[in-house]
Amino acid sequence: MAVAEKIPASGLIEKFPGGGIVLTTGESVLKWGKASSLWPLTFGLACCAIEMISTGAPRFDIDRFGAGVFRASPRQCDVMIVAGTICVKMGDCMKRLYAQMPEPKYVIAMGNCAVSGGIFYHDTYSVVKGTEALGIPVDVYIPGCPPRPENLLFGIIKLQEKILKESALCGRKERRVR
Amino acid sequence: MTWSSVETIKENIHTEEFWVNMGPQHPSTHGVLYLEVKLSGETVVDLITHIGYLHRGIEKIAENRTYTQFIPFTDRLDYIAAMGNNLGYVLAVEKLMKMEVSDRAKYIRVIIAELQRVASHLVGITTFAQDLGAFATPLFYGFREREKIVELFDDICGNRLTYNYMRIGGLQFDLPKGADEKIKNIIKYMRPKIDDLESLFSSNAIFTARTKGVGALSKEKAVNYSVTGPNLRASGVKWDLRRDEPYLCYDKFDFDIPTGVNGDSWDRYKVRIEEMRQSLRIVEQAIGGLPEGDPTIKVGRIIKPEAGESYMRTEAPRGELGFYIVSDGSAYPYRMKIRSPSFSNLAVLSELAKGIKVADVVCVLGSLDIVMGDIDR
Amino acid sequence: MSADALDRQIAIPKESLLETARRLASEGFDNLHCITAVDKNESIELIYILYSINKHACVTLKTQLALDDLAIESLANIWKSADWLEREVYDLFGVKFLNHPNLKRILNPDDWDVHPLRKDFSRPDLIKKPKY
Amino acid sequence: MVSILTFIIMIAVGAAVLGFIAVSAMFLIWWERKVSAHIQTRYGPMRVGWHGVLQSVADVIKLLLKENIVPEDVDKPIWWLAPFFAVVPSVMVFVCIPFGNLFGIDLIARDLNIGILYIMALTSISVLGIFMAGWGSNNKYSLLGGMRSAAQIVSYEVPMIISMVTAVMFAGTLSMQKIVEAQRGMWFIFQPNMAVAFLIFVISATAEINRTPFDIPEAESELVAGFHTEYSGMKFAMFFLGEYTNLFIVSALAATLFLGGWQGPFLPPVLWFLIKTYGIITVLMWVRWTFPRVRVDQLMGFAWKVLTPIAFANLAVAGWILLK
Repeated sequence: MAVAEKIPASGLIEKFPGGGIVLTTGESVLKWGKASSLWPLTFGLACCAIEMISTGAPRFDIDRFGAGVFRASPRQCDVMIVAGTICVKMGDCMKRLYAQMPEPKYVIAMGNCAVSGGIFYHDTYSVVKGTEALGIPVDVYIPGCPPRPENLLFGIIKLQEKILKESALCGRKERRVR
Repeated sequence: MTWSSVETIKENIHTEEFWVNMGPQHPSTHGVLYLEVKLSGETVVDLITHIGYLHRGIEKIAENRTYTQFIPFTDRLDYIAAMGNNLGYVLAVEKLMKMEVSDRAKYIRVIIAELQRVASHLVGITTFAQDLGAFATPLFYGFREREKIVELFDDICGNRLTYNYMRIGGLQFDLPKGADEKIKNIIKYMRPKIDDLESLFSSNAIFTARTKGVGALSKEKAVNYSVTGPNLRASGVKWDLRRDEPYLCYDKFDFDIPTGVNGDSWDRYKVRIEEMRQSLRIVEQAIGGLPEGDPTIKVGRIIKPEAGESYMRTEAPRGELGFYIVSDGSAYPYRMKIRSPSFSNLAVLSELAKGIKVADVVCVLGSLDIVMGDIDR
Repeated sequence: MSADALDRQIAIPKESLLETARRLASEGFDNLHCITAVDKNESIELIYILYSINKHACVTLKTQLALDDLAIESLANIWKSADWLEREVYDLFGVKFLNHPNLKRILNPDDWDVHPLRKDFSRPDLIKKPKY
Repeated sequence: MVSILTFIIMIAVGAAVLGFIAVSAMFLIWWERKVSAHIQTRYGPMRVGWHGVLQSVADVIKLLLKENIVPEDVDKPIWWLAPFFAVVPSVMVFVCIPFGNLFGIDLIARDLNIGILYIMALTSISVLGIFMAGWGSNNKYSLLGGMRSAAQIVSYEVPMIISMVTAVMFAGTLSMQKIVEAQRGMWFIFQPNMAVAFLIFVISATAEINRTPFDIPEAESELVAGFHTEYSGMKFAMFFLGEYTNLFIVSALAATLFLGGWQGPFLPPVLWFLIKTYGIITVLMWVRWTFPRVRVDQLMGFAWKVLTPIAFANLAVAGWILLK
């Protein structure tokens, strides 16, 4: 499987006959821990939320990547999957949720609406032009209306790659100022 | 501590009712619903429903899109039952144009709409169980079963959730090769699975205790609140547009309309289970009698119906979905009102919630089976 | 039975709405299915679609409101479903419903003062409609 | 000289117990995720180590790195102390849980002659941690969770302790080690009225440790995350640790009191003990991922109207059998 080579742990574990031995430095262990345990916020806005649940469901099973623990409280999660259209009325709420998440926190914009307002942005009056328009920095964009569950899994893998590249102890502000 | 000092403490303790905000981000509000609940201990004294957190202004968009361009937007209203919305919209436009589609298109539409009803009820029932605290397992069972239907729709029209399949005058494509075999397989697969799900819930003492008698909605109240769909039938009103105002070719099929007695959460769940069975019956009959021919009448890209108005309501999985379209003779609708089922169904919540426990609010909300996209539009 | 509510339309002046509604309710129209409005530029037309579940009957009430006097009696005391539907019309068109139990915006934020489904509502970034 | 040796042994035993608790909790979290995944016809964690065995390690590392948010209006001393109150009592209970023996050494930190009393006393303290968290968080969901938890644990303590007393009556001792030895010929569960006591114990223990179907203090679909809604990072991890340690403790108690503890043929005693304990844990997990949650009034009604009378009747029957 092509995906298997991209998983965070494969860089750390070198297979020896008869078992695995972990060879690594302290920092990469920390990064590996961060990347392998991305708990998303239980937060569905619209249509994409159904595909988000599908991603958790047996066929696709997001839990294989360690990202299956959907926490309902923003205090305990690492990644906010913005799944759906962001409306003006919801905007403040989203900002607040993002502020309530503890560092280091990540955002995945799932679906065209969360990326750029999607098909709903034009000709209407109540839709925000994507997550970034609210001032919430986005780590991974997943286009699609809605993206298929495979795409969300790919987005999670991309986010893991990103976390493995950055410094283990860096907070949000250091990585991206907006 | 002496007894008298206990008495003084008792006199000095104040108890008061307090407001709790549920939502817009809350695990059991099915999206971005916001409930303000006034609690006295655990008992609900008052409940205020705030909606509009997903108000995308689809009715305004409709005035700026041609009739055909608007079809994808209907998918995103009730996104769990997108085909039902597709169908309601194209039927309304066809009614406006006084147009009759071919028999094959009608049959395929019936098959698709009924399979969509099964898929939607699977989600509805299992999210309901999730709200009752059966964490994830029933939900994932429901999604596993639903995946079969989604896969079929993916084959038919190329998307998993938002289908954009119905067209004014027919369908986007005819059924692909081998689809009827697949549909038959789905019926064969789904029947025991529905029995499975039913035995998972119905034989569970906790599930029964949590749902029976909770949130009972009387017949009169249901009609007065304009509650429709399975929720209305659970209250004992035998009213189903497929039977009472047949559209497409529903009058050719033999099916029962399940009704409840008490209108409580248990009945609402039971009616949905039974409706899935009846839907499979309809699909079976329709796939058996599927006529040959070209399903689609070519209408051209730009449609200009005569000036006038039409109101078409269909029995979508969540209730009666109405499209009111006013045309001024141009290529764009002059005004489009979407009468969505969940909107009226949710309005009844604050009435049902008074005097029950806060856990039951979640139960009633789950049993009403709402979709925020449908409510806020 | 009639399949189409729009085939049986009654145009009434706005003063007699409440009276007509009461009479229809007593005749068995137990279901106020839908309330909506259409902005006809010079006036706003209100449309009430009523059904009777027992008698399989339906009727549509239409009434015109002048733009300078957008107020009409609320039907929320007769049919509970009118509560939210009227709030929606108020929110999107600015029609005031008198004696409504809770006339507040329902879909849009409370602090807005525009009524977006009116034809004169505009936003700078609307796409220009192509002419067909 | 002797005292230094005792001291070293004390340190070693303490370290062993703490190490076991940490590893066991981490294993249980992984095991729970795998069990739930397989119940739901999926795989669960697969990418870190063999079938994701390192998943909990990754989770712990991540939680260690997380920001520790202290909301502005919390009642700070109470809020800070609550996680410790949730964990420390459950760690202390390990003092008198008999793990069996290895190479002739009894694997029990200290076989107190009032072992069961000690355990009962300590398990009741952990409710304090939950209530403190609920009160200190200054969050309405937390408060509701804390209130529910206090009511629930106090109610279920009664049938649980009575069913434990039944076992004590049959064994004739309060010492854990001696209770196990009393079951040398036959495990207690094979006697009809002890089987009833076992069922009562398991049901009320499930309630005691807040697991589905009695997880109302943290009821996710109602109270978001209940009493630990406002906790993040390591403090949240401590609640998790406490929860899974408690899970281990009640299962170990059930195994010791009713299933013959470490006794069993062929295999070494430690293995028997672990097999029994983890078997019960797996059953509890099975229950958790199958049943919906009961409502708060049903829960209290069940404790006082059903479980407690049955437990008392069972106790009376046990007394009658012993006197006969």
